[in-house]
Amino acid sequence: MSQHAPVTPVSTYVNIFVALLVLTGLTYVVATFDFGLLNTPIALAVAILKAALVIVYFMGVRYNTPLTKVVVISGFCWLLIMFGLTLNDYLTRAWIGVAGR
Amino acid sequence: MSDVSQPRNSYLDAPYGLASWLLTKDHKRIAMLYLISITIFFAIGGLFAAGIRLELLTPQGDLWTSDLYNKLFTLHGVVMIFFFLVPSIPATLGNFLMPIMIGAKDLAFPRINLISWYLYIIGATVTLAAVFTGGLDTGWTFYTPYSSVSSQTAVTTAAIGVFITGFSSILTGLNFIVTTHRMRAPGMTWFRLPLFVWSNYATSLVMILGTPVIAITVLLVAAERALGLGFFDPARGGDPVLFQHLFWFYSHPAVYIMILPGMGVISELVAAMARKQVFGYSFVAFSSLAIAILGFLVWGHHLFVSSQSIYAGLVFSIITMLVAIPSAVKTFNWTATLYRGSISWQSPTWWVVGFMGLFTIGGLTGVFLGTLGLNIHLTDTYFVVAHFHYIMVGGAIMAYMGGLHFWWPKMTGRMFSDAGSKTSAVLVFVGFNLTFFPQFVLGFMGMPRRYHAYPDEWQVLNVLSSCGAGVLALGYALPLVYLTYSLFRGAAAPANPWGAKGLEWTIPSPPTTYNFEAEVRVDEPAYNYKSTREVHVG
Amino acid sequence: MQGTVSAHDGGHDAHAHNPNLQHHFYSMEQQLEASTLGMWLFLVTEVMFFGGMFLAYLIYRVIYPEAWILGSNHLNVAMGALNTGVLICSSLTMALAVRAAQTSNRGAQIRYLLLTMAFGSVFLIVKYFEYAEKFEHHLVPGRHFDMTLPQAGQQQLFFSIYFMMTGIHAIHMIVGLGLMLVILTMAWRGRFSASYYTPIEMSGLYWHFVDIVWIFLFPLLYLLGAHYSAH
Amino acid sequence: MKLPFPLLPPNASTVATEVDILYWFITAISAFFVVLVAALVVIFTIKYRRRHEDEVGADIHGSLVAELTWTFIPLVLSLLMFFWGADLAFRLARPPVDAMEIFVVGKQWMWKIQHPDGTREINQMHVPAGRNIRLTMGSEDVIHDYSIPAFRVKMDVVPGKLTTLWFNATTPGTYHLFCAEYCGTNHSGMIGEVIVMEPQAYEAWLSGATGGPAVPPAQAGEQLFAANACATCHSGQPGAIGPNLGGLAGAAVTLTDGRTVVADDNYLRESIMVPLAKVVAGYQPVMPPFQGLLSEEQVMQLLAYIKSLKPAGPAAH
Ligand code: HEA
Ligand code: HEA
Ligand code: HEC
Ligand code: CUA
Ligand SMILES: [Cu+2]
Repeated sequence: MSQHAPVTPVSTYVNIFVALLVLTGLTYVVATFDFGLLNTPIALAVAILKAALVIVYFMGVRYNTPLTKVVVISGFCWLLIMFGLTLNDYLTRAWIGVAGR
Repeated sequence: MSDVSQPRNSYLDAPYGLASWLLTKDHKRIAMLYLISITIFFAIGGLFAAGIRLELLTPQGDLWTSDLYNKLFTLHGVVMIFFFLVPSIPATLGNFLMPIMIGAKDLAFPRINLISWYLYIIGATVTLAAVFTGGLDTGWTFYTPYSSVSSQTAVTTAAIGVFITGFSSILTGLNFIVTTHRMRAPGMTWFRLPLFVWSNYATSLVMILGTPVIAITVLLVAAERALGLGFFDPARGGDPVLFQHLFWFYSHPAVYIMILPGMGVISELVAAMARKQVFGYSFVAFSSLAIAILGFLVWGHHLFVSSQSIYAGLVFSIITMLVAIPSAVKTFNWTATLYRGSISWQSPTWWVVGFMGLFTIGGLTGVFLGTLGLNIHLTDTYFVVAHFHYIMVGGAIMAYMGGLHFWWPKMTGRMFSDAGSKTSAVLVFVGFNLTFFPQFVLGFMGMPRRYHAYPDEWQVLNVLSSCGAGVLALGYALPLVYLTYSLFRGAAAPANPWGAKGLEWTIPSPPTTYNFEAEVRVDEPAYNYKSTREVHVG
Repeated sequence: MQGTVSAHDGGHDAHAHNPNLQHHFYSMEQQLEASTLGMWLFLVTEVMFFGGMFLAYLIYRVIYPEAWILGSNHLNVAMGALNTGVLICSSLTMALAVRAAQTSNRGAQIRYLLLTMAFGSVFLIVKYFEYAEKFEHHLVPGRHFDMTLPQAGQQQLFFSIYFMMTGIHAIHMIVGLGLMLVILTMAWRGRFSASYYTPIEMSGLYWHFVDIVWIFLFPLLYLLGAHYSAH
Repeated sequence: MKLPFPLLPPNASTVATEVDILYWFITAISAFFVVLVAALVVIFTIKYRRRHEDEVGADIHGSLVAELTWTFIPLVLSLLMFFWGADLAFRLARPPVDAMEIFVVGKQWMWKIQHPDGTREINQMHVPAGRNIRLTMGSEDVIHDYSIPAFRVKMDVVPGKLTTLWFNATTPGTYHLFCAEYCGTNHSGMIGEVIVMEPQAYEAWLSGATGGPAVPPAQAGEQLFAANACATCHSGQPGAIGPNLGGLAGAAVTLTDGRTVVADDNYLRESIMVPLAKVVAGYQPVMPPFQGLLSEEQVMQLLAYIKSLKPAGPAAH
């Protein structure tokens, strides 16, 4: 969003807005069905999509420098590092079959 | 600073008066504010250390009560880490030099820089309030459920203090990153940056990616204590080990916050004192980034015996080995830089030599600890204590002292006593080894850390260690004397007393408020000593 | 050495007289880029800040899946959904407020900022009612927690995380409202125009970020057990 | 040469020597690098000291070969340490199957130990030499750590779960026992001794030991099982409210949400303390939680009892 970035037309904002509302409705409806193990992935996928819409359009990342994009992406990568390596502990705890090891 | 030859418009006396200092947005003045504050906290932390070492002179816990002893080492750790070492180099030397080294008039956000100092002071005040309202006895690691359920001390207050100080660190990091990206003078390309800038940049990445996590972690502990929420409480099914994951997710990377700036200082000093291009510039630069990034993947090596899964232990152990490699690369590159240099024997070199030896020992003993099967015997013993003091005191503070002396003439416009500095370096080196080498031996024999009393047969080594601490204290007190003296009686410093390369040496000592009178254009790499003869000393 | 000190333009002239240019920057361009990068970095720290709580959420959910569903069933999905909608509306109006600044439309700026603040307040009011309901039903962890619930201990963990996350989110909303007040006064004074609108743009980024956090909180906290209650 | 004070820990378990060999191996490598770096730095500073004020260093920028060399050599060495250490760690983690089980409970600030025959002691642990011994450990309050330097073993004792430690003591004698995880005011007083005895001496000590009538843990567990009315639901009969616990230990259990878990010590512990955390498929979530009602020691005794059950269940006992 540099000073000379094009001004986004109102219609784009409204479209995104509608999309967000529809997606909210969608998660709501989807949550009333039981997809077993898929419940969470579906809910998360929708949430990620919504977040992406907000980031890309409302927050205007698409007009930003590549550096900003790197910053945004690396923020989420670090979150994944934190989740991943911690889960790496919790999910492998029973493997060895010795309590506490 | 009354008399002689400083340029009238130096940043030190441009606007006069206390208010002009407390409301300054000049990065150099803020650096000075930090310098004063962290020195105070270093002395406080050192005072606690003295308490520890005095108690450990005798095997019985006879000098202090065990409660007081526990508070002593806890506050020693908290003060030294959060209020001294984390801000030390970045907030003083970094603050002062980053903009100048890249040819900028200030950091990108001067006001945020000042706010960060105030946050530091507020956080420090809150923590000191905790000291006076019951103290803190959790160890600097705040392990739950002891901290959240069991401890009777002012944990909540201290946690809030650390929380606030965390934001000071975040803001400094943020400021440095933006400054490095957006404020470089024309021609100052990434590969012309002084290595000090690279290492501070890497440090800042760790600060902004890690510090928020410690902030929320201590906040969770405070909430668990104060509001009755439960996050780590085993009685409700909470897992105390989760706290340890959260804590070390920051606190391991934080050890690189403490050493990376020191490594940057050493790179600068090695180049300047040997008047030579740093050997393998790009390897040294990228190794800082490698350390910053890999540093986020190893935190579990503090949890090897915590009931963490051994498979997770495997992953953390092997990445720990990998993170040692970039440090090795740096060590060898510094050594190689000295080869065929023109090495000055002025005092900064003495600190560098000390750093090289002590850092290498500290780092390699980290590798002992990272080795899965060996950690089990060594963890939570004095071996660990010795390891981290070798790196933090022997490495980081040695580098900090070297850097402080090296840039002192630039910061204050005064020359200090070179002989004093050499004496101090020798005292610190000798005292340090005497203090902490015996602790490796004690650790291997199994002496647990955070012990107020210990078996009789370990007294001799403990006495050695305490004596060393006395020498060490002298070594640190001495600079306080001659540096203060230099402020009033020191000879006026020339613009470039060491005959060194770098933008900071092209401007007067001390610099003027906006550093450079006109815009700067850079047209050569850093440490370009080869064509030098006519350039130095302006 | 390197300091060949020279008069170099660096875009200096073009904006030299913009009163919003701070002394240590060479150009408005540079100043804007610095602010944008700074703001995004700040948001990254916020991601990590909330990330710590999301981690606690994730781990306990892995360990106690049933308790998490039970806990989630106590939450009021309708209110959560309503609040999601409210926040999305506020994001739209915020985006339009920034756009109004880009098009130098003072009236629209004020209008949209007021709307944004209104939506933000609605969110907090709804939140207040939700919290009150939890208090009433003894769902606040601690001494008064309803220990007759199945897996009461683990449900307390769930509610601890619920209150911590939504509480800190609410604090962010309150901070956001304060920020909007500042921006509103600036807009009122006509400070923003196509040539300078950094503050409103940066506040917008913050506001959207807070919205995004809620976009994740809603499904993770509220919807988890929805299909159970639907049976 | 005999110093008046020790510089090395006693070596009194089978793994101690293995740990020491690795330790000295890494020490040797480290010493090599420390000496190398220190020597080079000192030699260079002397040899290339500045001779006159205007001198500058040689114009050397670097060398890819050198960089690769000193990346690669430490890498190989440290990977060697990793694999060696990992292998050792797995051996330290897996207790041999024939190990004799001793229960350890840590609380602020003492260690409570119970032997297989029910003998109890506090802050002292007598063990026979030459036998594999496995400690099952729990904590009543905060985190502690059971550390025996002479054996080179150490393990945290964590509230809310059970942890395990094993060793095989080789040399009779008395050794330090420490709490190595900071646990509050009297952390440094949470110490004791491990007394390694010849097996016969150990047996003699057991029979002579005082400390109340010795009830073996499994037997104490059986009493608890009755006293807490576990048997009303876990009668082992078909159609009982709760599952048959016979043969459960170590078996795979299917839960209502479809996951399968192995019934290890921590699963069993959780099944008793927080039964609804993992509900067995085919059963109603009706078992009451015993968290707060049973001490860690009692849980360990119940586990001992459950493990002693034949697949036919309590009835057949
Ligand atoms: C500035 C601070 C700092 C730094 C830089 C380091 C650096 C390292 N640390 Fe350290 N560490 C601490 C501060 C620091 N540490 C603190 C404070 C604690 C204790 C916290 C507490 O519990 O209170 C701790 C604890 C600690 C532990 C946990 C111990 C325990 O409690 O059980 C471990 C385990 O792996 C570890 C490992 C390492 C390693 C591998 C490095 C590496 O980065 C070191 C890399 C450097 C080198 C390796 C030297 C140079 C290399 C050569 C000369 C070449 C030859 C190299 C090889 C052959 C490999 N550290
Ligand atoms: C930057 C970090 C840092 C620094 C610099 C130091 C410095 C020192 N530390 Fe410490 N230390 C830690 C970080 C640090 N330490 C941490 C994190 C722990 C773990 C805490 C825990 O377990 O929770 C620890 C623990 C620790 C222990 C273990 C305690 C225990 O486990 O029971 C010991 C014991 O010897 C010790 C000793 C020392 C000594 C002798 C110094 C000396 O180097 C200090 C020398 C300095 C001075 C003596 C002051 C300087 C003097 C002046 C400025 C002169 C002017 C002063 C006046 C006129 C008042 N430290
Ligand atoms: C009100 C009945 C009831 C009582 C009393 C009861 N249980 Fe249970 N128990 C159950 C039911 C039903 C299950 C299966 C559902 C579940 O996993 O929670 C179960 C499961 C278990 C399991 C896990 C079994 C498996 O197959 O994985 C263990 C172990 C256990 N109980 C031990 C005990 C002990 C020990 C006691 C007494 C201290 C006890 N129970 C008291 C009803 C009971
Ligand atoms: Cu128990 Cu330390
Ligand atoms: Cu670490």
